[in-house]
Amino acid sequence: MMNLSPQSKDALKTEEYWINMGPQHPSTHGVLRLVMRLDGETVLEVVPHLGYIHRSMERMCEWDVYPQLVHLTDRMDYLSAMMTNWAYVQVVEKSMGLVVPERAEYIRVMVAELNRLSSHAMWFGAYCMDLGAASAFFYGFREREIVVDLFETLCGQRLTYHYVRIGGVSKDLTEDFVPRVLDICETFKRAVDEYEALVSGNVIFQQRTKGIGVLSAEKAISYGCGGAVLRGSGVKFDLRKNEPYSVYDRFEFDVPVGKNGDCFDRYQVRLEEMRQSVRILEQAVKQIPGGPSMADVKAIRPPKGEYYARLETARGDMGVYFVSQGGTKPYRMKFRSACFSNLSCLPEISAGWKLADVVSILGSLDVVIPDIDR
Amino acid sequence: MERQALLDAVLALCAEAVVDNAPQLPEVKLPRAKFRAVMEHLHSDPGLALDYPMCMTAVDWPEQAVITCVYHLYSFPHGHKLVVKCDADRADARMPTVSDLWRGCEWFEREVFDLFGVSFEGHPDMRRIMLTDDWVGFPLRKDYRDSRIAGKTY
Amino acid sequence: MGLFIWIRDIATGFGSLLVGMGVTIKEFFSKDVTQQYPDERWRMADRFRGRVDLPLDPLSGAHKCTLCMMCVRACPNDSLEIVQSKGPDGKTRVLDKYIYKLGTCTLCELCVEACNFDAIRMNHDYEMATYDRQELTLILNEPATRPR
Amino acid sequence: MPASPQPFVLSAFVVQLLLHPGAALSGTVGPALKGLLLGLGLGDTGYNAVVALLCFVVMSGFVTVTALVLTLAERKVAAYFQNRKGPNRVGPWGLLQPIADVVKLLQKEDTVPRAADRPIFLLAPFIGMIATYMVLAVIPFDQGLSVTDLDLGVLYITAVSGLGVLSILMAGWSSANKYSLLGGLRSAAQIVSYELSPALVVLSVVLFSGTLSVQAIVEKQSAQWNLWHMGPMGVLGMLIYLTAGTAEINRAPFDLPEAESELTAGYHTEYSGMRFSMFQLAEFMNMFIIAALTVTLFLGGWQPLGLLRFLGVPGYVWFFGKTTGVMFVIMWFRWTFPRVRVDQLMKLEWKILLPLSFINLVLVALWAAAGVGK
Repeated sequence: MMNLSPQSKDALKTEEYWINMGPQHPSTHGVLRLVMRLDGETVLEVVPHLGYIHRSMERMCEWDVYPQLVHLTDRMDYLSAMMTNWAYVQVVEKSMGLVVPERAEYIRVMVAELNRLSSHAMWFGAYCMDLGAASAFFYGFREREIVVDLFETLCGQRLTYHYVRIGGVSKDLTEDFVPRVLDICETFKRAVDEYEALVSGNVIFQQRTKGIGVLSAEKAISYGCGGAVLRGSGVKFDLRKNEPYSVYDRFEFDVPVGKNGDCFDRYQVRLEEMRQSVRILEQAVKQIPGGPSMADVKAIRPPKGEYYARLETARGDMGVYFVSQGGTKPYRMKFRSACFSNLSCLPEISAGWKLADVVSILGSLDVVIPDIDR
Repeated sequence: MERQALLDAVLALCAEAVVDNAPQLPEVKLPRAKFRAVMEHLHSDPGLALDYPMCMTAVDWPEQAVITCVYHLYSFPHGHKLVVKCDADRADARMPTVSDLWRGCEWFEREVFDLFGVSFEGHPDMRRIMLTDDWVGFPLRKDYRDSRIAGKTY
Repeated sequence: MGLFIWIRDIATGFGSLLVGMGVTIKEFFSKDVTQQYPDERWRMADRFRGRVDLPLDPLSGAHKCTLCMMCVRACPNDSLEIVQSKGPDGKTRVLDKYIYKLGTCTLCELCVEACNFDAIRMNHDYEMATYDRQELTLILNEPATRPR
Repeated sequence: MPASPQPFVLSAFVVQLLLHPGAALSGTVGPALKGLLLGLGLGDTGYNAVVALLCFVVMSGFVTVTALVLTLAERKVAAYFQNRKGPNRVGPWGLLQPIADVVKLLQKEDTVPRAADRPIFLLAPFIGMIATYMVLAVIPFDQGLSVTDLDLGVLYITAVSGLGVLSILMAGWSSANKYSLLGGLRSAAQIVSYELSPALVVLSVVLFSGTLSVQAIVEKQSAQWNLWHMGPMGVLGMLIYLTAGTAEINRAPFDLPEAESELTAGYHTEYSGMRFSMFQLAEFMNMFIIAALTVTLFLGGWQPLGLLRFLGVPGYVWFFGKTTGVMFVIMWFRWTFPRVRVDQLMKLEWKILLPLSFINLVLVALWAAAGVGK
């Protein structure tokens, strides 16, 4: 695999070489394989190789009826499964013109925001771990744990929730849900402050993230990035604000944006998003109406046609496109996952940086490999 | 831009475009000969400025013997969406690439190549993206059969 | 001027490190959150989805399955299989084997929701790892074959 | 002719050994042993050889025990920083965990990659251990208690402690693994750079104390520790020494040669079993050495603190107590900070630490010239 560079004719001969990062590597968060061409420590080229856990979910969707597909979406972005559930469910509901009870919409918003909190808390930990700060990893997980515990009492699973269903949510809230949510809000307010104190100001962290992996706004748009990656580049775009779905138009919250599009901005945007999620949760707890949590769904047969809907998951813009022939099974189902597009900009923004920066950049993109491979 | 104005703008670019009055999003179907030129306009025309590749995929229609490539585009400056479709011949599936216009389409097109076998001409790196390089067949084509698939085969 | 910036940067950098160390030392003396799993076990939530179970009625000692096959149809992964035969009277159907393939089950609970007779439920069993794949195929109506 | 057996009260000897081990060994045991050996007709050479052997055995035991205790301590400290419990399964509070670790490591297969440069690969772990042992020879644990007291002790330490890099470089090069190679190269650059500022700081202490002997440096601190005796320069010097020392022993935040999230395990990626544990052993002992040297140079070595001398606590208790404190701080660094990048590491040394230590040296020289140290 050794390639001789053009400069090798010179007296000072340096040799470029290829190195494999992954599929088993501590910082690729799963089974992503990056093949890198290096000159010493400097990365000249990054070639991501995907598909190590490709399960062909889109084909699997063609075999099953609509309600049976929700649980597949759990297994895509498993760190924000509530939102991937919802993204799928939303497009099916739209196609049938199904009206979801208001209480269900509020429950969905709450679990989505809780899931965003847990996902970002875990991302924070993993990112700090990538940069070598091991303790922060445990702090992130500690906070995530209480959210996951809440989900367990709510829907019975800690990761693959299968909670948001076509027509509503599978189970109504438990009695202790609201007090526990308020408790989580308080915990996260404290926790985010702690994260900021521990990491944000730290000179080493700033040096490792500021100015690293700069993704310009035009590039971010052209690559189809979404979520914190897009907002970190200074594009003020959040589907919850710009194309409010569900009841998001009833909440007050800000859309944090970065300036430079570097790793630090993406980090900052995510931390700020956690604060905003807490705000949304606190409003939702006050506003939540009573009533049923599930619409009366008879047969799920979306009329013939093609449908597309997007939703803001913790990782960005998730779209679901499907073609219906009018039957009980989709003719074609496409999941446009946020991580896939977010990762596609990695070769561009990591070339020219050091090996350690690739780890930092990859971490700041917050990719979940099953979401990429599907 | 309003739905009708958007569709009219596309029709002005390409008279052969078939406008589908789909219920959800404004949708046009372009002939393959004009596809690339129209897409360039859609991307760079400041009035349209469809600069965000929301989604790009393909749908296999064995009866019509075509694979329809579907592009969902979004415009950040204007906030409008447009669905562009273009048929590729199923037997000899080729499409002009748009990966130089929307960089995100580079990977989308690789995925379509990988799973549908549509080859995008002018693409900088036309390799399989998900499956192994020596995979035989294109799994998302309707006639794909694989004995290794566990579970339902009906 | 440059010297001043140099010194200021060093001082602020050093200060920021101290702030971080303050956070960790606080955590050093705060209570740990470990749950020592095999020793300390938590009470599973009521809604916890463990594996599928075919409970027997404590009074009659019989299960409630009516062989309506709703659960088999609801399962996305073909994890359930019901083997039935004609009863002694030649008319009623009798459940021979309620086969449950835990290996392909995603614990989605669709079968339990589909059941109109509360015959199956998700139990609270979470230690489901086995040494052999064969052990993941359970026959739910024969208690002897259940693991542990 | 053996020395005449003097009336020898065992208990008095034990008390003296416990309170003043240095004096006991050089005053009683040494002459007795010498007399015995000369009586056996071994001569001075024989005596020296036997003493060297004894010292080696004692130090081997010391190294083993210290390293075992340190592995446990590190894991416990890490656990407490991360809100965990740490090892607590083997023995009470996990005290026997290191033994279990050793047993496990002994059982492991000692793998050598086929492409490895075999002799160098096998030798590398031992070089690191040898360097560690060599530095330990001059560390004064108590008054008169060190393996040897060289007149040029400080110079010797500076010279020998750089040997450790050889082991890392050999391991990195011979493993035939690009990650290992990168780790080795990083380490070479790092350790060579970070020899400078500690040397300058040590020089300032030498300048202040007027001696190159490590024992004498400690003796000079009987009234006041260098930390405040040297004024602000003492504090600055110690900070520089601790930082650079942490970098020299490849510990986080400067653990680039084995940066887990970048290089999996860096230079010891390919090692397993006991050879791997040799590296770990050397790493932990190096941490002990840096802490011990910091204590020796700035915190008065085995000298008690001010008026507490009247408590009659033996010197080695003071020494180990202080060393433990410094080691805790080093661990504290590790579990708080993210890892620096390789070029930032160089920047830190050449642009910050080196100029600072030069300034420090000049100031100390002025301070000493003003007659403060006298």
